[in-house]
Amino acid sequence: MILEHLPALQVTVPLAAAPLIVLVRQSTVAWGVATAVSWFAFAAALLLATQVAGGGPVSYALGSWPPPWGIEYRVDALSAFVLVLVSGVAAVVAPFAWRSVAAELPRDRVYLFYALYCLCLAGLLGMTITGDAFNLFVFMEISSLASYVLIALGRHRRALLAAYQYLILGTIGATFYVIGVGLLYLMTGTLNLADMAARLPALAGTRPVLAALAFITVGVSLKLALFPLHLWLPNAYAYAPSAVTAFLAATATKVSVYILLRFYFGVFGARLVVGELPMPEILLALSILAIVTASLVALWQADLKRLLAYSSVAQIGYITLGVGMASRDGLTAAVVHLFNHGITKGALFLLVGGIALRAGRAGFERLQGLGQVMPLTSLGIVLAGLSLIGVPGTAGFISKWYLVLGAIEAERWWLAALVVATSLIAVAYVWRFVEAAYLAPPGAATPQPGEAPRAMLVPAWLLVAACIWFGLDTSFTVRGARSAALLLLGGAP
Amino acid sequence: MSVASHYSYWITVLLMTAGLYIVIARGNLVKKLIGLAIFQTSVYLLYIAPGKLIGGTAPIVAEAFKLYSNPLPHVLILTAIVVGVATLALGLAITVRVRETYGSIEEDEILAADRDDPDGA
Amino acid sequence: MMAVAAIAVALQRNLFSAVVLAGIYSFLMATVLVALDAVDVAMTEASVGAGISTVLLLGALHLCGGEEAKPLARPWPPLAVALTIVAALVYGTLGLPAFSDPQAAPHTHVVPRYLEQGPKETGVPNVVTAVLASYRGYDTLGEVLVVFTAGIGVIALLRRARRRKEGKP
Amino acid sequence: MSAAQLIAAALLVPAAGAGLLALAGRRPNLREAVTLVAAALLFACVVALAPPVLAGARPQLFALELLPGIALGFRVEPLGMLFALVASGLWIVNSLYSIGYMRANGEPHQTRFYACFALALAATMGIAFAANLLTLFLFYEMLTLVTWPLVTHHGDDEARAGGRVYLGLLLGTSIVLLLPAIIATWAYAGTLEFAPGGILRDAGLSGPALGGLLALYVFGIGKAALMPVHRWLPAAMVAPTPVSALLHAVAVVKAGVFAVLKVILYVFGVEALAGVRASDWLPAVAGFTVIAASIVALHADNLKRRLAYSTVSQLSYVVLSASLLVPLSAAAAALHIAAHALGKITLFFAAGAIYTVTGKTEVSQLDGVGRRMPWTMGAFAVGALSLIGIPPAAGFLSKWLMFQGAAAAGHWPALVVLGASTLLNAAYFLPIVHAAFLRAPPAGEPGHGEAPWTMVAALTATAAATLALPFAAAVPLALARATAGL
Amino acid sequence: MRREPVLRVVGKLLIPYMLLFALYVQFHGDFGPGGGFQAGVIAAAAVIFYALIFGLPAARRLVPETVVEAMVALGVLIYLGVGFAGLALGGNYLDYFVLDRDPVAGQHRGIFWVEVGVLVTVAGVMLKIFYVFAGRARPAGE
Repeated sequence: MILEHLPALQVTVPLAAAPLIVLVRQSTVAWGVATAVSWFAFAAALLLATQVAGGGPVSYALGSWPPPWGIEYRVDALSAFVLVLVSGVAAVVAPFAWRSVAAELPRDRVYLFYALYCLCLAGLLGMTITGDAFNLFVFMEISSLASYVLIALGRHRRALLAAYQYLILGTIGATFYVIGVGLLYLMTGTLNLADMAARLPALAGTRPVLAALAFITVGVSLKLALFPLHLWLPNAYAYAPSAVTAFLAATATKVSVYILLRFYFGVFGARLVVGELPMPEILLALSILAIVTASLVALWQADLKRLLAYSSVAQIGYITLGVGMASRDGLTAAVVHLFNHGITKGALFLLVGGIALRAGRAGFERLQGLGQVMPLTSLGIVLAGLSLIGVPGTAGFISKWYLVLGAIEAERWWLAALVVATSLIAVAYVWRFVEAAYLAPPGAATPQPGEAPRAMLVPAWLLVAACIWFGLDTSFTVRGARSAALLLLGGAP
Repeated sequence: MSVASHYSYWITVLLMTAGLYIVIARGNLVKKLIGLAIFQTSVYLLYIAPGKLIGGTAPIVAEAFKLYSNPLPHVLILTAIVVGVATLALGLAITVRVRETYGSIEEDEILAADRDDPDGA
Repeated sequence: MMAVAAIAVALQRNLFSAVVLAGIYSFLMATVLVALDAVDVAMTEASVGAGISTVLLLGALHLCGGEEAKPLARPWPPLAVALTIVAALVYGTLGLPAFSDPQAAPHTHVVPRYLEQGPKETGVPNVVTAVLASYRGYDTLGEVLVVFTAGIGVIALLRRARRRKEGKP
Repeated sequence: MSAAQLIAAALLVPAAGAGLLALAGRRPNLREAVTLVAAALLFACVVALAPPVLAGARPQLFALELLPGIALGFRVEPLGMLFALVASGLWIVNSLYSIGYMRANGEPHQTRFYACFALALAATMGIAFAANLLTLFLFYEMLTLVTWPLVTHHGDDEARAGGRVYLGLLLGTSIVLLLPAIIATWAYAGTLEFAPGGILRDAGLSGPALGGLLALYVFGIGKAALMPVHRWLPAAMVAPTPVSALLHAVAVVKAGVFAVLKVILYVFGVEALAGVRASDWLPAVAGFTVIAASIVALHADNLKRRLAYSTVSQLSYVVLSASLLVPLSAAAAALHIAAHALGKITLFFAAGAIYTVTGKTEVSQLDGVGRRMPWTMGAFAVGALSLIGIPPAAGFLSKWLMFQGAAAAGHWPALVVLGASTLLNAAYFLPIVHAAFLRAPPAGEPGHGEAPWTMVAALTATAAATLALPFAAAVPLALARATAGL
Repeated sequence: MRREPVLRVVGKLLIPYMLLFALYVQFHGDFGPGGGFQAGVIAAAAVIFYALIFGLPAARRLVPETVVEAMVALGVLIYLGVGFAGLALGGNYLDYFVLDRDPVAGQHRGIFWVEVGVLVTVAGVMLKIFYVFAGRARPAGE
């Protein structure tokens, strides 16, 4: 009984947690509930993934109204994959938040933090799992509103401005998305994605459909911080509370990428997007710009958190690069990098959160000689950094492998060269940390010897271990990504 | 498709432009939010207008009428309105906090303040 | 008229009058909506757009202080952005079904069931309510949660830390 | 233990050693005991693997799925066996030497030093036993990364600069050239498993394409220090001497040439290359490197620098003879890995000993050192003779085979290069020996004796091994010939 | 403003009707325009009106903060609860048919409770936002 309702529970349980927390108003309980819910979501996602792997897509009619009249939840290889990522990261971040949030927020707001955390999680899950275009918008707003507040709760006063900018751009993005969906609705008369996909080929190429494609692309690109629409991201990541940064960096942009994939290949169909329109070329160009410029900018940041934020923009570029290839290996690379970069960045931001707790901020002047002061944290950052570079034996390598493979099989040697060359920039900015931490004596700004509390270190290291593990055993990630890619190229969701 | 038949769309477009223009051009945080609100509102017409059928009535079923306007967009827009006001409320809340910490709600002044003391108070 | 109001808002530099204009704008919008048979929406727009939003804005102004300082610096780039988007939309809308065309997809595909079966299936003659609360009830749940999120968000941001001492870290 | 377990042990023993070392922390005796025990265990494992391999068995071990269709796999074949024997054997000696050196020079961060050293050995074993390109690449990068802390051991600006060059060149070449080459191989051949005769034979690539791919490999494997990607080697001279020994003799450069051999023999396949004449350019590059590096060494006054460039040229012997594509020279190449390792480690030990005792680093300062440190300089002389190729030292054996191979291949340029470089080797080694023994020490210099006994023992042992190799050549020769399929 | 007899009287007269109207909108939503959301807004407006006339403290006494915050959460819980009830009674999530032996009656019941949930939350949130903004306006520790 419980199994058949998993799709609904996946989202509604985290949703229900939020008001409960608000009723209880007690931070310890709030934390407990949030953690339990995250773990429940993770378990549910895993179960769903196995169900899908076994029996193909799962469809769930909310309110028992059959789609397209009612709202449908639909889990297929791709969404299940993303669900696992999102809920998995949440399950790791929640325990981490315990100490981090207590240190960074005024006490009487902590329980609200966890309520918002649950809402944000539920929103992201809902975006991923839903099969209805407008329902997607609603949950997009839930997660967005929650994340605006979460960012604004940051300790630094710039967090407010960052949140405000994010709010403006995010809302514009969402509205664009709504416009796009509206146009689609006016043409097809339905909001159900699968139904749309079925009715669009007849209308392919008509002006509203093209306009809708444009609006949805721009709107979603704003959300996923595709260059040059990334301006909100660095500040938002840099000044949000550590736990929030880690969670959003690992999940929010990834879900947006998922939506882009879903609409391009699931709704509009590869024939229109790839065949008749220059979308791939545009995406490739933008991605390359993103990778190069953002990596270079990251190189000059004075603060580790900002550096990582810019590197996120670059890494998103890698993902969209894979999307732009629109080939089997390209999409595999995109999906697998979506996952690998998620866990890598999650790990990095969690560890940096540990530093922030001990040193106040993560400016490089405070990282001098960190290797002696916080050995475990530093080592973790190095390992995750290697995954960021894409060194074999780490998760990042797998993504690079498929990107280059896709480029080579498309006979695009310059692209392959570009991918590997840009990862050298990653080497450079990761090594900035390594040299600061290991080749410099502790300076005045360096924190006193002592690790971050175990409650923060253990979750972070879980993700670090994941970075290594998924670099050595890819049976889950690559198979999942591969089947997702095939599904996308196969057409309807 | 005559231009007249798309009148409602023109309005939509016009409003959208105005709103978006305000958002981008104005440096004042509150003003930006007003613009944002107008921008969102403009979408309502895009959804609702096509739902109207001349001679139709509000979609409240009764014996008297046979022809109804399309109810689905109404539902969607109800949600959209709510989302809009929610966003507005949050935006204003943040603005108030900005005002309290920076003593200004002018974008350029705030940025200047940050340049002056990067660490912030 | 709405257009006029909107543009007036754009040009208006005194925040207070801008807010008032926005309120007027909302009322106009509401009337238009009524004209388009969207009574529920109109009602909401009136109460929310004209009511709540205005109150909120005024409250915020009360806290932030009224006059907008700067005239805007360089109006052209934003205008350009806005216009490109107009272009895109015009391009798109030109292909849409004509106004009030009963054969358009929205009228023929999903909706008929709502109109024909709705009252029977849900026992609610107001189809809007039926769709809102039942067919697409889950959207409404989301909507409520959006409101809820905004609510606790505002609390989290603006609630006075009662015990300031231990409130701030 | 079964062969598979032995392989696993060979990989895990050093890794576990590293873990224990990290735990041992600041207790020197415990630390050094762990190192020595780990080294001994490792050597035992490797030796235990030798008989079956000599008997023609190819024990293997497959663990995880790195990528669909590519496992983390290990298979012991003669060449790898030889490499593993040399590396693991020299680790024991090197540990002995390190203990003396690190203590005598009061080096900091010794725990980190020993731990990284052990990890480097683990990586080396992985490279030696790798069953496919991806596994090899994985451990190749791991080796680069774990040796970086050793190179930058002193942590000063000089070390940082050297470390940057080291990492930049090795990681850069491997990511930008080697990785695409591997992926391309995967794309064309559909497999990455090493196979005698090569896997690219049936890929239907044209001669130029194969040549280009080969170039990607040869220069991508920066550890082979083929010019112009040799700069990291001199740059790494900032490291303490035991590290230099590790880089030059035990692991790193050896890993480079070993990888090149593997690629030429098991990925391209000798026949395939010879068939389309895709590698004709390689002997030229290698030969040039041999001569050029020797000349640089000739002008280098800093002893370690001279040794470094000698390494560059000596490695290119291996590449050169491998690129001649005849079995005999392949065997010679394999054997030279061992011979050069023994000789070069002796030389570095000696240089380190001199530095430890006298603080001297320049060749011009070495007058009369031999009279005060007879053991050390004696060993140095042996090592020098070996590298020049004078019987009965080990170097003679491999060089002799090389000449034969070149002659068999009828590749006259190669013969000329070999001859000329032999003279150059003599020209940059013998003066040192001469000065050390026959010149009088500068007047008014405080007298001094030998280095600490562990160091002397170590370098004496390697020198002895150098001399003994030709007489106990059965095993290495057999392995080398098996490699070449003779 | 506090001592404006006219306003006070008008307010006293008006506010009950506003609340009444809110309820009307709420329950007439099935037949005419309106529903939980609009009703919630109107109800909130009534209290806000009250606060404007009789001052924030008075309003706070009438509807204490804690109650409001409880409302905010309760409404959502009611709505979600309906959904879970659907599950519990063997239907899908938010399945109203199973809420009563007669499906249509079940629908009716479901819609009713859902609307109640909306009303409670919306009213709560609107009021709360007003309180917070207003409370912010006055100097700390009023």
